[in-house]
Amino acid sequence: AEMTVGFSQIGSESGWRAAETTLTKQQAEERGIDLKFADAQQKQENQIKALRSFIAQGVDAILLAPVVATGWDEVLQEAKEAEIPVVLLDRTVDAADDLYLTAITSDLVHEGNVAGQWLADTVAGKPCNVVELQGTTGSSPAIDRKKGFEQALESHDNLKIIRSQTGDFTRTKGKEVMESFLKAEDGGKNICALYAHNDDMAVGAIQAIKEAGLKPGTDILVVSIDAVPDIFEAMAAGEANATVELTPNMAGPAFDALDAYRKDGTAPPKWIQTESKLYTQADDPMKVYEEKKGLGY
Amino acid sequence: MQSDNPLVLAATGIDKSFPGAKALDQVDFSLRRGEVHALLGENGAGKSTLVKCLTGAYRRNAGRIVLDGVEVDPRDTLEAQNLGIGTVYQEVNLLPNLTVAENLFLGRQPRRFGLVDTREMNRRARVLLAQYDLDIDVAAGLSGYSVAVQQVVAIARAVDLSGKVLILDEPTASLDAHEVAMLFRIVRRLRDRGLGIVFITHFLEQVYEIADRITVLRNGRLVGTQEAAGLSRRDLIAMMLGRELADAADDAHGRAAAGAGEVRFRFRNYGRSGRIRPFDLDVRAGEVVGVAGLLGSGRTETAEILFGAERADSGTAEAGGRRLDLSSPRAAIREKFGFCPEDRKVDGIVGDLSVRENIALALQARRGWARPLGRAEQDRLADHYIKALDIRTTDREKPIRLLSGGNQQKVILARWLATNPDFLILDEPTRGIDVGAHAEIIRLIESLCENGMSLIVISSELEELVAYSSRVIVLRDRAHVAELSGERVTTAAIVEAIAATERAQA
Amino acid sequence: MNPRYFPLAATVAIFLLAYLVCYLQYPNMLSTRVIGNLLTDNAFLGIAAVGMTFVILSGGIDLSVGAVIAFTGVFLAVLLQSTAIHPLAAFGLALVITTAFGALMGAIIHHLQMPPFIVTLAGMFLARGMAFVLSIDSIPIRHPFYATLKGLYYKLPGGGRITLIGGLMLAVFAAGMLIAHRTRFGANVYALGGDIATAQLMGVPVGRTTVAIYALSGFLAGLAGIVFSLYTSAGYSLATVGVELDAIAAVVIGGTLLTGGSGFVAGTLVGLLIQGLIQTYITFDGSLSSWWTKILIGLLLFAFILLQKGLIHISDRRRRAAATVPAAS
Amino acid sequence: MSRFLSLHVLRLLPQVAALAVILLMISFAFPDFFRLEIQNGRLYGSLVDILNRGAPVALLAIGMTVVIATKGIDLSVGAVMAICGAVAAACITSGHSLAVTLLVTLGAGVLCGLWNGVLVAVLDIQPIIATLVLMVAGRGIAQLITEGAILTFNDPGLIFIGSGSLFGLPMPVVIWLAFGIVVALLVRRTALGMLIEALGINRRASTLSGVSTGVLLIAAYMLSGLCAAVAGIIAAADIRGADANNAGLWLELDAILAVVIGGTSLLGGRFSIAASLIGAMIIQAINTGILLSGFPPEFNLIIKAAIIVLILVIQSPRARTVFAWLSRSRGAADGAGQDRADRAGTGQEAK
Ligand SMILES: Nc1ncnc2c1ncn2[C@@H]1O[C@H](COP(=O)(O)OP(=O)(O)OP(=O)(O)O)[C@@H](O)[C@H]1O
Ligand SMILES: Nc1ncnc2c1ncn2[C@@H]1O[C@H](COP(=O)(O)OP(=O)(O)OP(=O)(O)O)[C@@H](O)[C@H]1O
Ligand SMILES: [Mg+2]
Ligand SMILES: [Mg+2]
Repeated sequence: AEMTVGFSQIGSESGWRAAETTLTKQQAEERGIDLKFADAQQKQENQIKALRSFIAQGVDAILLAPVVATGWDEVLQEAKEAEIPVVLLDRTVDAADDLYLTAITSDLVHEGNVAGQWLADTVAGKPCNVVELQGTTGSSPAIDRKKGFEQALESHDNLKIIRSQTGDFTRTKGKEVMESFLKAEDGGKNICALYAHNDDMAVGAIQAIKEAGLKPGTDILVVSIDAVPDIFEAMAAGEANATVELTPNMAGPAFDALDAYRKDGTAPPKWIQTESKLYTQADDPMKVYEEKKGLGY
Repeated sequence: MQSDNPLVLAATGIDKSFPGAKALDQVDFSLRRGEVHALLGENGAGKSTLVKCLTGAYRRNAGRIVLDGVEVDPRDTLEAQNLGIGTVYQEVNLLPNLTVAENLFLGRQPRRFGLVDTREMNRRARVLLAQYDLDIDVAAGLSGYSVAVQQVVAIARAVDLSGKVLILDEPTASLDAHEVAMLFRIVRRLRDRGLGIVFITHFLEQVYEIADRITVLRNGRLVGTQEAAGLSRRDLIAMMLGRELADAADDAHGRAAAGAGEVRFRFRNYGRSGRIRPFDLDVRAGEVVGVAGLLGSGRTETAEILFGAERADSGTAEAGGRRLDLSSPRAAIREKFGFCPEDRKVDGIVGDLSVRENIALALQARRGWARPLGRAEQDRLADHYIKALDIRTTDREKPIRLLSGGNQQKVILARWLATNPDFLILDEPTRGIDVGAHAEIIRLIESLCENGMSLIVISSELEELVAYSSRVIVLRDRAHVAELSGERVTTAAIVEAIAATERAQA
Repeated sequence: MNPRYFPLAATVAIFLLAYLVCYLQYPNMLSTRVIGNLLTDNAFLGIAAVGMTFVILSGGIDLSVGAVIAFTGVFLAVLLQSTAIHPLAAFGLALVITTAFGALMGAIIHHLQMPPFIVTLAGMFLARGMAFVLSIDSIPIRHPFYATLKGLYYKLPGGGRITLIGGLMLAVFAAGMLIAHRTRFGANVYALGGDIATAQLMGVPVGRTTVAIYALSGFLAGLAGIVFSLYTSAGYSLATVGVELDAIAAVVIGGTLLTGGSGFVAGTLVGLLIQGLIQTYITFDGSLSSWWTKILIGLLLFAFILLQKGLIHISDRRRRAAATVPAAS
Repeated sequence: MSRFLSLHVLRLLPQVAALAVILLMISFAFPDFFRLEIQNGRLYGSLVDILNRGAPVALLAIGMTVVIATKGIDLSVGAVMAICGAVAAACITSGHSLAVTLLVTLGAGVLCGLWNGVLVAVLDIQPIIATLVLMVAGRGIAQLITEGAILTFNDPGLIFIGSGSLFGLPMPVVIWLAFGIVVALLVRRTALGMLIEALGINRRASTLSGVSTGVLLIAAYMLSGLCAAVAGIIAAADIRGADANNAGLWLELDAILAVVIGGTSLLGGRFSIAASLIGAMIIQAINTGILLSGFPPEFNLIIKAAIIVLILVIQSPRARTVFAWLSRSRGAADGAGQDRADRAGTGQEAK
């Protein structure tokens, strides 16, 4: 009667990821699902291994948060042959869509776009030099969030990305890279806005801006993505301006889809897009902070 | 007879300098076909360096080498090997991690279908070593065998490689009479076959026994080359040292003085299973106890267990009624023990440290890290022993690995003398040490005894043992089998004691 | 048994024992599927580890393998995407490049007399950097030839498969054993690991051997890259980060001394399987959080090493006790 | 004394030269590079950034130098940093005083070192694999403490350690400089340095000479753990939170690289803490230079590789021969050529 679901998680490289894991476990528990969890420690080969051993164990369904888009055909084919439905979380894969049940993801390009749009609206035609903190070089969020942001900026000649460097999605690197941006751009006087591919880097960068004697949020606008609790604290303090939410609750819709599929075979749509909600200082950040605090970020 | 044999090797004007030192200065050396040519000189005279220049292990700075009438310039030892020059370098230079057979045939393993034929290689290795009366498991790792066995393996390899020239750099340093005799048999056979053989040693008897000609180096310069037959021992020593050697070591020794003192160290039923059978031993103040035995008889094991390098698992050790703690070298040193090990490369020198630091090491270790010996104090110690033991080094800051073998040995000795121990264990202390220093060290041992130090000396040189021991313990098969004292301490008696037990065994 | 083989035997024994324990807990672990997966999933790592074994046996280390694997994957993907070249030709080209890359590192190590650690670390940066420059995207490989290659497998009873790449890994191990233990080159590798100065005096061509060792490691890393690209049908510049450490761990767990000169290629296979077993066990368990996963991997690693040490120690004691000579007088 | 000094200067020459070359190269790409100004009572400029951002690697390099001198290696330092950062954050957020927090955290680092040391010295496990255990498990332990999230804190005292300043210098700089000087004095003014070198060059001979090699080994790893703890505190204080996932990630490689650039052989033996610290600054200078240069991040690694190769060439024994030749006009050409073989020879213990 009960369902056994294998969950192959990328790893635990950030607070957001930890929250996703926590929520997935919570959701599974609420629904009485036996969740087999496998942490791949950032390695695709470990995810493939995990999938294979889920198949060998004969689980009822598999949740996969793929570390990269490519390279899944073979193992997904094996899952299909074993008649195990696979649901993709927070990133889709580059494979025939009959190989998985559905993908529950946000649109990474769209997220970047929302952030860019916000910035364009905010500066309202004034010239503005933007510095960009990229995610880990080569990771798909870094590529797509950059792409989306650039798309949003295309139609605005007043906005210009003057520096773009990777901050590896971490606070430490975000801070270090921002320090060098500030040095390189005339002590920061040249910079009007910061776009960070995730909130952690933004939080680090905010500290760097403060230490350089500038006011983040006013002297330099700060917009980032993810909506982790700490950025709301910063927004409440007026140090960050906007963030785009990437919900860590991908498992809820996934389990819903699986339930429906198992009950009467209703195939869910191939792509269930999560909302990319924009939060600004106007959205009562402290309240959101309190809501999000307990979610394992 | 060989005097008109054609030259197989002629080196002229060889120059070699190291940073801060000129090791060879315009040295000429020639080797005839079918002769054994002894290359002699004090420690650090440049013998090993000359050899290495000849085999391409070092790049010489100047000079020509003519082999069989053709000028050659071996750039590495492989090229020299291919030219027919086989060499045993000083210190056993074999690979402890390979098997005996692999060491023997490295680079020229027999192959079948392109693959190394291990069985054939082992078979050939056994055949090869049988010529040296060595019946060991050739498929076992070399490191499991004693220095002596390794030495024989090195010799067997070099001999097997040499088509024209065989160079032996102190091959007999760790061998006893039996092996030496065997080596000489082989050397003579090769000589008769027309090989030119270079033989380096500090044992002058061996030189006279086997060498046809003698070349002497001093301070990197050629002193001269002479027929062995026409050169008296006295003159030879004078050539080597550049002065006469006072013959002190020959007769006067402290045997009478010692032996009378109180028993100071008392070992009862002392042993360790698998290493050495339990033995009893008393050592008096101011006494030298010699330890004799064949290779592998357990002499080194005796020394190691006395020093705590191997922990005893039976028996007691006491001094003056007090139990001694000999559970580790550190504990033994705290009891004022000292131990100069046999295998200086592995157990003795700390290669990258300077001569000064190597001398200060044991003393410093005993004082503990928090009480460093001042730099001035270290310098004083180092200078004192460099002078006292005549250690040849450009300065006290030279890394010890750059010293010649004999000089390294002296530094290790100095390390222990500096701790001023009550009980000093010397395992083959004079290995590789030149005649001058040899006499020096024997004198030193005697004066140490006179100052009340107790010594245990292990040596394969029975004459030497007889010269300073008040008692000699004879070992066989890892057990103490006899003890000679007083007037019975003679070479003949020791040989007899070893043989007697052998007979009893058979 | 020759005492030289004892560490190897101990490692094998521990592996079998561990497998038994896993089996008792999860009977599924003995299915041919799991065994087949063990080979397929670790194929690229195993191939790279064979190269690493040679490097470590010679007393060196090669930190570049993970990056070289990633580079090879991206290189193949880009090449197959943008040209009409046949994959086999692309494979050949990739192997030439990685072999030359390894040889270059070997040459620098020998001629500039620099520690392998730092040279291959620079090599690691360079290889991954080149992968980034080729493409930061992950590129799928859709060539039909890949599908053909993937279709080659031997079906075991019970649903498991010996795939082409799994088989290739076993073949590489076999070849590695042959080279290490039955060729002159192999003996020279051990000689370098024993003592470079001595090896030189004994006439081992040190320079040539060093270059060849790193070239071999580069070649095998390239081959591992090809296998990895087959395994994932893609090239991705962020792939196989830290694989060098896994390879080193497999080698060292397999009983090879990091100081060089002692160990067996076969040991590496067992080391590899032990790691794979730990991984499989953890997924079978499936109740561990991310952090407990790491902690448990560490502890299991520790337990294996400890067991290995213990077994070897006991055997040493036995051997020594047996060597005690009976009363001689 | 002057001879002593000149020896030390000579020892550091290749590292200093490499650092100078890199700084010059950066200043070509970024002319303002050498500008320093006082801002808010502290020095401000790219050079200060290098000193400041290099603090964790510099601290790790101190311990790593000593460990490598014993012929060991410590792969766990990055994970220990993460553990200690997490411990500090957990401690301070649960209401303990700063002093208690620091004490507990440093204690945790030392404990990690003790574990490594026991594995290496007592159980006789190869250092790389012994420390790999903690490298893998340690990050798990750190995540266990923070539960995978970034554990933020607001204690001004702890934050001061990361971003405060003293004598016009950022605190991390003051700390690593002080720590480096203290450790360097400790090993050079006592006999520790020599005993550690002896142990690293020939452990057996050292044991036979009465050196307590076991204790020294353990102490070396404990020092490394302590250094990692300090680095962990700085890293956490810098971002006002313990990031167990990323703190110290791959820094062990940088630390080892710093030591090797500093000229200490991985085969153990002679070491110089000053040289390792310069090595750490070289690495940070490369990183900062890359950031300042404005190249796209895809090129970061290639630039880094190219510069490391350059340093290799500058420092290779071949080039050192040229240095030696420049510093004293006479000198034999191939003494160094023999060096690798010689070093390798004495570095190995036949076992
Ligand atoms: N690599 C080196 N660097 C510097 N000096 C060296 C080096 N090798 C040897 N020497 C020096 O060259 C001199 C000659 O050394 P060599 O080993 O040839 O002496 P030897 O005659 O063989 O002495 P022994 O009888 O003790 O073996 C010694 O003073 C030694 O210190
Ligand atoms: N001629 C030999 N044949 C076979 N094995 C030998 C021979 N000589 C020594 N061995 C072995 O080598 C090992 C080491 O011997 P070791 O040198 O420690 O003994 P030793 O009595 O101290 O000799 P030495 O007189 O050289 O100091 C022993 O296990 C011994 O059995
Ligand atoms: Mg010599
Ligand atoms: Mg002996």
